[in-house]
Amino acid sequence: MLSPVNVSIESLNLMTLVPMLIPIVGALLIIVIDLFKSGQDKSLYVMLSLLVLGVDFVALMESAGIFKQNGTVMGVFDVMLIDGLAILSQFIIVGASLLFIPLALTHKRFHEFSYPEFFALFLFMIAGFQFMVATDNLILIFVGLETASLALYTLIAMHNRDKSFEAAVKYFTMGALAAGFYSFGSMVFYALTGSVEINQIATILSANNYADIGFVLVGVVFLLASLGFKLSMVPFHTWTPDVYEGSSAALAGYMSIVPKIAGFVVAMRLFEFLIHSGVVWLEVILYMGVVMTMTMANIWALVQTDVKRMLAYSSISHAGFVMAAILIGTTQSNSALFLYWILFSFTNLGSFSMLWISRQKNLPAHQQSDHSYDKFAGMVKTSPMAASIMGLFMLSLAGIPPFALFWGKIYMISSAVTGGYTVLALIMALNSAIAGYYYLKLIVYMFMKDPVVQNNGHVYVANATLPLKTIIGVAAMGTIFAFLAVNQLLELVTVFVYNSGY
Amino acid sequence: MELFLYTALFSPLVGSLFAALFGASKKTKMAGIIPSALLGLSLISSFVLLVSVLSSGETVHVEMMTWMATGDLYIPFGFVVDQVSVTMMMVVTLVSTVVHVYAIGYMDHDKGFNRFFSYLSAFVFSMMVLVMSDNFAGLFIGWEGVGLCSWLLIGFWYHKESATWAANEAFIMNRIADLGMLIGIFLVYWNTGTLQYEQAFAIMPSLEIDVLTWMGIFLFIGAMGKSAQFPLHTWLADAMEGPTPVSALIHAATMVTAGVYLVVRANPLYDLIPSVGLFIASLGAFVALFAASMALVNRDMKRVIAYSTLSQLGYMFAAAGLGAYWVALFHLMAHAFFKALLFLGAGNVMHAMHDELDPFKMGGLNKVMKGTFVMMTIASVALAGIFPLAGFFSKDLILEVAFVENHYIIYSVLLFTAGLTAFYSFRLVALIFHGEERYKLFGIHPHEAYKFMLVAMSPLLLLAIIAGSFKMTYFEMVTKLLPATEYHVHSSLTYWIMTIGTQLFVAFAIVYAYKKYTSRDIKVPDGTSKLENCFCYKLLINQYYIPRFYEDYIVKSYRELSEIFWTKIDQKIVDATVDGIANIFYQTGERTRVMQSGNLSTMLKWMVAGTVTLLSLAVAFGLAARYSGEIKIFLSGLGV
Amino acid sequence: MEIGLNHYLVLTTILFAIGLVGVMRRKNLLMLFFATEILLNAVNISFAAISHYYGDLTGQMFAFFVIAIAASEVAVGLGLLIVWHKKHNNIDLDNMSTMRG
Amino acid sequence: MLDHILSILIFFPALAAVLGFAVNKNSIRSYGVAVATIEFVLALWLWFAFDSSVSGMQFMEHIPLVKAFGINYIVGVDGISLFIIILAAFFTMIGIASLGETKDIKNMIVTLLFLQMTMVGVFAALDAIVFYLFWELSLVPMLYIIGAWGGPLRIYASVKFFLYTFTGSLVMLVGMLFMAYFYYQATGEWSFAILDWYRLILPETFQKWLFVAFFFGFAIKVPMFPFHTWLPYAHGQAPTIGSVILAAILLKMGTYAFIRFSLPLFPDASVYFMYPIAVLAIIMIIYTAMVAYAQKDIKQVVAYSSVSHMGVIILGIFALNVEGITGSIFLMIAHGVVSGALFFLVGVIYDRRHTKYMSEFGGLASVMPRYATIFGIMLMASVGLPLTINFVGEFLSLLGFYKQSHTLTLLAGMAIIVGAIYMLSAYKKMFFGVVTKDENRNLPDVNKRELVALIPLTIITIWLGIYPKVLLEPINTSVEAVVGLMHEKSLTQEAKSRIPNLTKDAEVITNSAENTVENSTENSAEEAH
Repeated sequence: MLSPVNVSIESLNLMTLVPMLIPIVGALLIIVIDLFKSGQDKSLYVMLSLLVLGVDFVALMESAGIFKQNGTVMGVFDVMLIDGLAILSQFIIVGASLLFIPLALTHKRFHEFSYPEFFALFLFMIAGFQFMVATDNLILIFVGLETASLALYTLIAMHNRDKSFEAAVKYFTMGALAAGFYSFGSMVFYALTGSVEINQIATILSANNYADIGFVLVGVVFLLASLGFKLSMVPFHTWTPDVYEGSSAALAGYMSIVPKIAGFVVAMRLFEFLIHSGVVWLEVILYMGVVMTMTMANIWALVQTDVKRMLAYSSISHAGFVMAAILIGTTQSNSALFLYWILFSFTNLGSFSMLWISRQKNLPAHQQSDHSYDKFAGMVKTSPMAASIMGLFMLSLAGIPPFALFWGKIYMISSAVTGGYTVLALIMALNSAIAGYYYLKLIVYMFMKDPVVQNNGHVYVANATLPLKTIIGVAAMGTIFAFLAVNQLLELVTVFVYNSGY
Repeated sequence: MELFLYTALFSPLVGSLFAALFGASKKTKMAGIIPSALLGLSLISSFVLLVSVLSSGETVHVEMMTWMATGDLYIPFGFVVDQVSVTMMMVVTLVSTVVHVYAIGYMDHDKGFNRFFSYLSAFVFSMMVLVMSDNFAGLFIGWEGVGLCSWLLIGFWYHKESATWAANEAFIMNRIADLGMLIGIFLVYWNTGTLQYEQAFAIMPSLEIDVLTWMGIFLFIGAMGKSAQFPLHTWLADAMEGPTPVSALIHAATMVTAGVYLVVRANPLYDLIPSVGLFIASLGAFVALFAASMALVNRDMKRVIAYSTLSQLGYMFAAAGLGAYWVALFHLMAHAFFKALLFLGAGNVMHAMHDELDPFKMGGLNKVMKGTFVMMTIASVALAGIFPLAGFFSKDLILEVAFVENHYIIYSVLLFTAGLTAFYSFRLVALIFHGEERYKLFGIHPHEAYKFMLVAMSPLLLLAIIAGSFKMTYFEMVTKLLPATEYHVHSSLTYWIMTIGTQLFVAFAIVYAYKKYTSRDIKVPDGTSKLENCFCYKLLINQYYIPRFYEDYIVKSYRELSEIFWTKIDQKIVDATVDGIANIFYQTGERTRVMQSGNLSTMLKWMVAGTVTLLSLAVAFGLAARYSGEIKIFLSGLGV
Repeated sequence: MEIGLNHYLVLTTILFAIGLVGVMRRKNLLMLFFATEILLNAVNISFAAISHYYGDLTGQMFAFFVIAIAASEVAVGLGLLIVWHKKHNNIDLDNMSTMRG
Repeated sequence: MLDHILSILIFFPALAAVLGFAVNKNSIRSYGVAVATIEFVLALWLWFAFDSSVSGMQFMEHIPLVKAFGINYIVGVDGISLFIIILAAFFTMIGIASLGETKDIKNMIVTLLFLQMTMVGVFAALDAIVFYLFWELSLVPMLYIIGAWGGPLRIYASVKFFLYTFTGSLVMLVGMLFMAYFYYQATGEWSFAILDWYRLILPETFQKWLFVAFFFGFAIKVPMFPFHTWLPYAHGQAPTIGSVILAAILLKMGTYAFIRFSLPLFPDASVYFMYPIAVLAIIMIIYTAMVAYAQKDIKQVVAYSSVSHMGVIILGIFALNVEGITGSIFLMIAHGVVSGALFFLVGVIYDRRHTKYMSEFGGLASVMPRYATIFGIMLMASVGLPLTINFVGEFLSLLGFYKQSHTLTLLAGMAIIVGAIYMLSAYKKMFFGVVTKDENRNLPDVNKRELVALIPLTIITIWLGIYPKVLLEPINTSVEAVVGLMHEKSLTQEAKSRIPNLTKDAEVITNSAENTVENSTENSAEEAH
């Protein structure tokens, strides 16, 4: 006989679910609306999504307040874990989504936005990411991850171009493989400890003093492979450029930020305790992985001829850079991770948005790809403002002060220095120099070359509408005036990270 | 007195600036007259100062303003008029006034008339700074200033390749020496803590002899450049590319003697280091002979005189090196007069001969150029050191010094050189003014120079004749500052034998030169005669092949080395390394981008391969964990 | 012979390896999907076995979730496959390399 | 207003640049000149208000920027930075005023004004991160100037310039972060303020490592051999104004930073690395001078000559005594004026003939006498003739270093020889001889617009050569503070002996000076008898 379920509602702490439930409800709402009256304009869905996300944001602020008062909150059979990391990363996820959604209001009509499903899936995806970061249960992580990923594959495919399908299939197949790795890794840990909760795993493993280190490592390998895929660590990165190229620029920008922060949080939860327990192997592997990812991605980015692909590789490199934080594993480095990613999301979303507004409906004859460097040649002559903003984002990505990413960069390198990783700090710094080249290349094209084909500059803002311009404006402002906000951000992030015990 | 000092110092500058105002405009007589007048003013002021110094024995010392002051270093623009500097001032202002006036005529037809006077007056100013400064840094200002003006004036006819080449050569050679000078100055500063003559010299006796030796050597290197001592002598002969008044003023009377002045000025230092002094004297004697030998055969009138200058500078250094500073200074003064005269005379001849310089193409000019003939002859007599002209007093004194100081080798070298001097001087006079009128072959119609030019030269003529009579007054004056060593040959018999012997020797040389070069057989040499093909002649006419050696081995190798540095090292190694590093990254990218083949199968394989690699590493580690001790050490070595 | 946990685990490993090889070797998209299903189901066997071994339901729960996710994966995957097939009339992986570098 | 004069100096041009976008194309030149003149007047006012007897920082401002990480906006000037700031303002002014016909003139002027902000910022910054911020930011306008208005290889040149310096400064950034970390360890607080760092005494090994890290950033900027190869390209391709500012101001950032950071922060390491750096400096001096001699392009000659002169500056800095450092700072200004002027002059001829090959010219002295005269004056200044501005600096630098090493100074002194060689031969090729090319026969002489730049520079060249005291005095005061600090902070015996102890030394010198005066009076008295 099953014993009666005897759980009080209070102890479930359903509040912890609210931030995830809001987008789900929103998604369902959109579907329902479509059910009643289809063929609505995309602006309706955009605004609805914005509203939902806004509410979500407020809910997050609520839980942030609770966290500040009571510290970490567990809920729903201790499956949900609302700690500083969860809250911070959800802020980033929701915030970036808020910036992304208006990008659907393009001047040109694009296939995907005419479907309400797009927005519903989008909201589901957000919920998935939120689940992923707000738990330390391997099952829920898996579920969140897959929810988000499956939605994302579909979103990519909805762009309805040959390349988008190819991208979606590639992403999907590799994602499925990664899912296999993930489940296998979880299985190993489950077999070793009999638990799927990360903190319990940690407790049990350290209780028996890592007796089965060989098996632990096997589990780590598989989890590393799957997270490496998500975070596009070399050599699991191969999907990234293709997928970014295949999806719309806006979505690519989104992908470079949101899934990764979710991945980082999971990685942080998983690897932190392992590194701190002195699993030297993991440290070595992560070290190698970080260096490889940073460097190789940079090197590949050097030789790209398409801006979007270049930005894809650059995102990989940035991810590698940030992975260093997990390797270093101090409070400062983990804070640096969040600081970096917040600043990065402004800049990177901005730069992808710049590509997005220059997106033509069809590829002109002289262009190899949507955003080849040639397209931007001599841009300053015809649309100086757009060129300046794009240049600004590039400078920020390159880490030129005082633009946004510089602050993240120094804090991150400083954390490496503080953590005793001198060589790593140097490698990180020098990688910025390599990266400088390809960011500069775009600036060179925009500011110093003559146009390959004469145009009146309209091509660079073909897709622009007020909302898009607003988003870019926000991103640009965030990039330029980051130095005013860095202090507050840093203090906030440090408090949240520190109080979650990382 | 300060007023006179400033007038003496700055009126040349004013003159120079005045002429410079017209630098780019058409020739105007004013640009010549005003600077000359201002120089006259300077001359008068100097004379007033001289009289004052002579009569009262008091020196004038002013500090105009601070130049550089930092740390412990303090360098003012300070000027001093003492016995030594006032002598130099007189020489400089006098000769330059003469040359200025002369040049008004000489440069009459030149387009760069205004510019010329600007440079010339600027030179006088620099020279005045050089001699009047009360510290080493101020001396260096003048030192470099005269170098600059010399560069400008040698290269005055800048459209001539040879002139600009010579100008650059002079400047660069001087710079080499200036480095020595600079180092000398540094040594003085760091060891004495000051650059003021007075204070520095006061401290020097307490310094170690090594330091002083180095100081002396480096300062003398500076002097070697300015005074064109071997091996930095080649520029002087080439400097004759400049207009003749320039040669007279700069490359005979004043600038080249700056080196002597420096040694004289630094006498407290050189007194402490007799070994360096001996070296200076030996070098001086060597150069005297060396230069005289080259003058023997040269076929360029001005170059002959230039070598003679060089030779005489050797005499001066010989004297100074032996500690007879006042003698050196005296010879400097006397030499300035007759050598300037000689040059100006040569200038007249050049004008008459339409810039022909080869004395073999002249001859018999005494008929058309009486005045010049007389002047040049007297100047040559003075140069040869015949009693009672200026040269006799000063040069014989140097011989005596060498004799008395028991440096018989130096003495005999100098004596022999005296003969050579007489020979080549009169070879020149004979070839130019006597014998057949060979110039007619070349269709030249010589004419005497302007009257006023001759008049302008006359003070020099006068001084060349009578300067010797000032010897005692001069001695009284300068020995207040310089060591008052009197040089007397102990037995008067020896003295008379020496003096008369020298006179006879010199006279014989003169007669021989006259005999040889006034004969009617003298033809314009065409390179076929036996003499011209003998080794000695070739050696001498090619200046011991030294210029060629410099050209072939130093200039050329410098140029080639520069070329190699640029094309090979800078571009092929240094820059290529930088670009290479960048390229390595780029090429790695190009090579490895094929990894991203775009084929899904490959991508999946990469993923699996990555996992398998990690897995095998994990297994390896799991195995190694049992032997963890050693491995941890290894890893910590990696900085992990 | 008693069939113990280790046997299940070995079976899982073998199946997983088969899946991996399939993932690497198959050029047919459909077959590729099958291979990924093998991967997931291999793990499911283990989960069930371990769950039984520990007497703990979590593993089985995990297995259920994996099954559910596998199902939705297939749904999405097949959808993509059909669209691709419609457009290109084949489902060969080697045709799928317009993006590279 | 004086309290914020530095911030005004920094941000006024930037603000003006932003507003400049709205100015009509035809009036932008006047706008630029007006703005730059105001800036220059402000800079002069700063000088006027500057108290040269104070050795510390003046006009300091302090605004927290990232409090949690110890980054503050701190600015201030002392004698070391004051004149470079004025020079920056001055060059921007005459640069804009003498700007020739330029395409996209509006962008050019706006860029120049931005550049000015960064230049002033670098020299005024007293917080390492703020310093770094302006340091890096200054690359961007320069990149644009070279890349957009440069010669045929402009893109290669500009990217090389940017990346090379960027790489070096990133290494430096790591060094700065280390420095801040050490400060954190010592005090428990993060701080990037340079004046805070001055108080930190580091163990010698740390000093060495940090010195090397900073060295990369600075050495590439200077540029020191063997990191100099970006410079000829940058100069060769840059438009006149770009070269002028690059040579006059931007290169000085490196040498300035040596004095601001390396010396006072790492006195022992400075002593330790003195000889290697001096050797590099000597290679710079001689080797690049020889390379300059081999050039066919007059601009490259001037570019390499820049490197050669920077060698002397480096040498002066590592003399580690007041004379040398003061000299090197003075030489920074001198080199700025002279090489800036030389680049202007090269620009003049380039505007007329659109070639920079010396073989294309010859005999210009008769065609363009005024041009030849000014060029000659600058040439002589560059060669280091006394009574020109360069001599003072070179003399003091070499004099200073002589204290440390005789032989090396002797080698370094070759600067005055090799410098004369390439400069004179270049001058000869261009100005002397007969006019051979018909195109050169009717070249117009320098015009009014060009004289606007050249005459003030000529005046400064001679004025400061004769009366350097106005600059030397404030510089000296601040340098004495730096040297005093270094001596105090140094740990090793070697360093203590290499870096003079000012308080003690001063006594000795005064004593001996008195002695000498006495001696000399005695001597003269004796002679009188």
